[in-house]
Amino acid sequence: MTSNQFMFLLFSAVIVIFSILTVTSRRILRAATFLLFVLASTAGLYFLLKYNFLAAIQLIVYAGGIVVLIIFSILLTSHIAEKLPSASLMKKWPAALVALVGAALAIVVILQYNFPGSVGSTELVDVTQVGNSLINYGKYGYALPFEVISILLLAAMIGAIVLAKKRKD
Amino acid sequence: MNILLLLIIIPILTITGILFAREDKHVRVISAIGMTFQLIVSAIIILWFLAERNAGNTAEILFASNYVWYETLNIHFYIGVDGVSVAMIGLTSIVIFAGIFASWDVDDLPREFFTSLILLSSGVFGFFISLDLFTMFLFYEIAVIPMYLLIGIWGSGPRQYSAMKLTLMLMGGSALILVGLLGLYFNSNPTGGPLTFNLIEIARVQIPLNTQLFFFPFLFIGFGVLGALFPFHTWSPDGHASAPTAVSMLHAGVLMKLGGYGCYRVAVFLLPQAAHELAWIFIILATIGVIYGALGAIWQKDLKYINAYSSVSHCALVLFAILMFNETAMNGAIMQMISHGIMTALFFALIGMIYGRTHTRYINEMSGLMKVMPFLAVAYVIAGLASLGLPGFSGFVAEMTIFVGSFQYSDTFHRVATIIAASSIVATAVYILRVVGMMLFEKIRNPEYELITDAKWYERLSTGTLIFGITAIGIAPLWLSTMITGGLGPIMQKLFLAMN
Amino acid sequence: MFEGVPLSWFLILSTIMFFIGVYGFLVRKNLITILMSTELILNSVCINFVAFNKILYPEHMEGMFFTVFIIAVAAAEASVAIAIIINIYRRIVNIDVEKMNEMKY
Amino acid sequence: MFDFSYTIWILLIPFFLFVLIGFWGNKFKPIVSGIVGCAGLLTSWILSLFTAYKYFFDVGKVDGVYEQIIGYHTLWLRFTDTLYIDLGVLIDPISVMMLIVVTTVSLMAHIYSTGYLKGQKGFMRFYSFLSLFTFAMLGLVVATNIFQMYIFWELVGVSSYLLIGFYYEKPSAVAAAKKAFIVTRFADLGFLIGILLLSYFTQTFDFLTLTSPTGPAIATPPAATFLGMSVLTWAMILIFMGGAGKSAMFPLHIWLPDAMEGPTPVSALIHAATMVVAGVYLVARLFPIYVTVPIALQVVAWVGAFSSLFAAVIACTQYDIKRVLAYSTMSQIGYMMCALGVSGLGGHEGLGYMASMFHLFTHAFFKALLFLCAGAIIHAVHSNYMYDMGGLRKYLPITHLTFLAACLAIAGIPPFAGFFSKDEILVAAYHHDTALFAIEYIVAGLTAFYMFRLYFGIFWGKKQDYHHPPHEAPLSMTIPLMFLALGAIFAGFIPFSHLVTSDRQILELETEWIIAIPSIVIALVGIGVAYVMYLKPTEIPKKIAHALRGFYTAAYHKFYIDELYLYITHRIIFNHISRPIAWFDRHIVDGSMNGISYVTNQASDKIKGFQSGQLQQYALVFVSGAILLALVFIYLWT
Repeated sequence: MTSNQFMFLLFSAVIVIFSILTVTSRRILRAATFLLFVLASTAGLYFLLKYNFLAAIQLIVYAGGIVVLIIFSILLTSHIAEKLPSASLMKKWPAALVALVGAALAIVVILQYNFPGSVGSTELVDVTQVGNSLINYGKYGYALPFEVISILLLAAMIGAIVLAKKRKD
Repeated sequence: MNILLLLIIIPILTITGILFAREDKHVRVISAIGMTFQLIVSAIIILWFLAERNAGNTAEILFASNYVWYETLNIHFYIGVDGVSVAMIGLTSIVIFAGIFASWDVDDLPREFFTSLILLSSGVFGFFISLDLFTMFLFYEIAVIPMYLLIGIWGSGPRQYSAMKLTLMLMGGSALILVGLLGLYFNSNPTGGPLTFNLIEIARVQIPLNTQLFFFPFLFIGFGVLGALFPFHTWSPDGHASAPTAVSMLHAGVLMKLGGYGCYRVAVFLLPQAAHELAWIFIILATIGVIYGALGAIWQKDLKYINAYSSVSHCALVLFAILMFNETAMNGAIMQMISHGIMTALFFALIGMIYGRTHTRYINEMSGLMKVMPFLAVAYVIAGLASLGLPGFSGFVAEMTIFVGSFQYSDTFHRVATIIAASSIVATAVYILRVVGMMLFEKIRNPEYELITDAKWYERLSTGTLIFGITAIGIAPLWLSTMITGGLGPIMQKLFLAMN
Repeated sequence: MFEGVPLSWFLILSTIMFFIGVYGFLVRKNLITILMSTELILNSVCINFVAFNKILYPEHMEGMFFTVFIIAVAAAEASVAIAIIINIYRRIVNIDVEKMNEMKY
Repeated sequence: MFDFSYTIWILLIPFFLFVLIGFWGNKFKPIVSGIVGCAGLLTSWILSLFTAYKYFFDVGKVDGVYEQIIGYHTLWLRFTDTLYIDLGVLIDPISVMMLIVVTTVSLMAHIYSTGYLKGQKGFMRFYSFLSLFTFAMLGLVVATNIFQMYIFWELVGVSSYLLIGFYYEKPSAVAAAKKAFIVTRFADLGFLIGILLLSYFTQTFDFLTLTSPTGPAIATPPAATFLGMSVLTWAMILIFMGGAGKSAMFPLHIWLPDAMEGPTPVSALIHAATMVVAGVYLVARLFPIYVTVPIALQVVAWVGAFSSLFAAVIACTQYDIKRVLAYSTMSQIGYMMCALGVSGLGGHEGLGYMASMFHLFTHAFFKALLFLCAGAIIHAVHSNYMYDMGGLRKYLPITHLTFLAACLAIAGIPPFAGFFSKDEILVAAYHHDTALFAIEYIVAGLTAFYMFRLYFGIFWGKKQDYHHPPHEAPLSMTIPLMFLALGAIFAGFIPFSHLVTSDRQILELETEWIIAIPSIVIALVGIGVAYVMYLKPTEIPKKIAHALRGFYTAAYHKFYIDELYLYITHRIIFNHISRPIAWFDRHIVDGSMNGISYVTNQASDKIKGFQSGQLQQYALVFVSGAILLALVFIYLWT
């Protein structure tokens, strides 16, 4: 077992375990914390794959931004000590069944398919390259999506403000 | 311009006139004027038709016009009449004319009422003059839909229920019809080439027997629902009981005839072999309907129910006669449609007028009305006598033609069916005389009835027209019979080929 | 092979994560936890993109950029979603998804 | 050839009277409609007499045979090429005879009614109905084809209905009218089916073709059989059923006694002289065919004989004088039927036919007379019941004498009309079947008994204390009585066997005293018994009634036939057929339709549960759907 394999399995185990905990924990703040671990481990996977920039974004935006946002909203809407009522079995069982069947199906398909091996370098991706691509409008340039996503973010921001604003009435 | 188009244009103009009427009071006058014109035009058509025939014009269809309507699917607006449809046009215009006057005192939303009523009648006229299956179906639907509004809004009793039931059952029937029509359409040209809805052209095509056997029940039952084929008749008692007077008249008088006419013109005419193969099933059903309706009527207490069951019985006789596949019985079927149409319209008109005075439709609550409203009572007796098939009225002519025609088979099945159907004349006498005896005769028990007044002028006009219709046919039936027989040629030819 | 980790491992991991997210989405009652499940699902997709990119087409960067955009979208989505949740909470003092059935027949 | 086409006016005059009085009678004084009616009928009567004279004594006979002449005809309705209905006038001995009978009695009834119904409301309605009836009856007798006969058959039925129900405020009258119509309607169903059968096999409605010896019915009878009898036999029996219904033969007689609820002139005209003999006329009309089917003829004979006995027995026990007369009518018609049943065709074999027609003719006079007398009596004492009467001979001298003449006529005492005709019937029966003869012989005695029971009970018997003394009827009523009395006395001298016979040739007859004397004797015995029992109030009737308790009660209750019918109609047909059908229709047929809608409703209710508004449920369905699709596409869709 190579170190890569070991690290992968370690991160995978963390991801799977905490994912499960995230969706089953009855204390909502804990669930958010577990989610944080999951996201952090995902960032670890990105590091493993040598996408350092991506991993950083993952940590900053996801773990730093979104999870904090979630925690804020939890604090706004619930009591910390409050335990969530557990879902009824009538809901759990079909959902679990669907999830299991779906997962099994996907895994079987994946295992049956013979993926080609690694073909290229395992080089670290350069941030300069990333930056250039983002503002490049030629081939392999992502200027347009970048702008689109910027507008989306702006719109979301405005939307969120409008929505969350207290009504005057 | 084709004179038949007037039959559709006049109702449309009348409706336009109603919409622009300044006051509600004008509405009925406009309707009356429009429908009077309609009656006149119908009379002209009939006379012109007879004149053409006398002049030796033997074309299958007279006054035919053909307009392309939707070219892609080869849908035409193809109109024309033969002896049968011209008779039906006469029936419709008489009934709608009387219906307008019978609803003279509708005060509740008269504009909408008369609009729907006339729209309905235009659908019926369109149905009878159409020779293209698609337009026929279109007009059929136009005739059925306003019924829902008319019963649901202006009806009485459990009107929403009845209206819904009636509409849904008839819609179910039209769904079957649509399937059948599409079946005909897609088999209308077995050699390839453009498909057609044209009734006359389809009639020339030899449709394979299996296809015929498949689509015949759709068409026959589909139209049969409207023609009160047992056991699909139950919309009729409730529908008639809840409907306002003119609607009952038009519905029992004309709309139910659409069913019989459809069975005759579409199902049997276009699918003769299947009709011949499957006739026995429907003969049994129709025979049951005849005797069942008559016996069912004996027990009823509500005037409208009695007449609804009576209609079931009489309309079943129409289907019964159509299924006999010989000229005499067919002739009788058409005459029975006309006779029953006028007669039952008269019945419902009178029931409406009586109800308007006594505020009850239960015969055991009424008595002695002959004394206070002799005109209406005598008219009711006349309608009753016509209904039980008294000579001198149209019912006798029609029934006897049917019985003589259906007895021209040598096998026991047809004979027994005929004898059973004929025995309904006794049951009919029982329920008619029971009503007449209970309602009109004896002494007045309810003192309030002493104050009842006899018919107003418009009621007299309405009933008078209808009585004139039944007696005119009853006393001199030969012209009508000849006219209808003239139209039966093609179908008899097809049936003859199918049966041999 | 990416230095001993086959592509299918990544895919299996993301599949598991995805369906855990689905399970959470279907089962949880609290709107915020449902939002968290959604984040799980998005995340699993990101892993796929990245893995495909790195292992099959290392010289390209589509997968990576997709992931970046997904993260951005997720951020936008989360903010809007949380705004909505807070709004709902203000209105009905509850964010139980089962109580919200305005779309019922 | 003499043109008989004017004979159509004999029918049309009453028809126009009906329309005229029916529509415009209101505009005039009531009596005007009476006068117009009488005048119109008088015209018809004169035309009939003229026709009879012309036919019998001038142009009718060719080579010793009376011809059958179609005086007028027009096509009314065509069914098939061979089956069509003509409306027309057939002139032959029996139809001419019936023309005389109908117009005479109708005229008498018209005149009589001007007095009888004076001042009653509905006077002009009565006259319009009476004209309608006369029209229908005339149309029936002159029918050229069996369907025309059926048409007018129905029309006389309805005019009978209208006239029985003339006093429509009286529940019993309404019920009686309804009963009469429905019972005869039921019989007419048989008639109709008979017509259908007959016409199918012979392909003609025409009387002349049907009864011609070379016609399809006689020369080439259909070979088909049903239940062991030829279809022709069935057809003729069914047609006879129609006749039996109209003529009140057992077991379809129940309407006739109740029909006496109508005004008395109506009873005289319709329910004694004309309409009720239509059945006899029908059989006579089709007689050549009946002769070829002996079974049917046998049925006719026995039904007639039994009815005559049955009715005579009941008549002896009734107290309502009109009902006694009604049963007497039934009994006499039974006589006529029986006579037809024992007859053959042609020569001396045809004696029964001739006797039947003869009796029909004479009976019309004396029975109409009896009814009109009864009307005069009821008019005077305001009661229908014998026990309210007695000793009336002083108050009503004319009625008394005319009634006596009629009683003697019906009892068969020579030289009154009834003797001749009844004697012929007995002779015919004697030569054909002794059993039938015996029955008819007994009936002759019973007839004399019950008629004189009536006579003595009304005009002699105990004195009554009348509230106000009865007075003789006005002249308008007594003139018809006297005229008919003349008929009752002298009609027997008409040489009937020279005029109306089965083969339309002259039949030479002599009175057979071997049979005539015993029949006179038994009539005298009957009168004698009645004299002893009823001339003065005695205890004898009670004793006899007591001695024959069970039988007497049964006869008094008309042998419970009415109750049987009521049971069948109300209990079985109404309660056990009609009501279940109504129930079945509401609950099963309609229920299944409602059931379909219920199922649809429920199904949609269940389906709408999917639209729960629960986001997670939607998601679950969506995900499972996606997985399912994936499964399908990966594994099943290869």
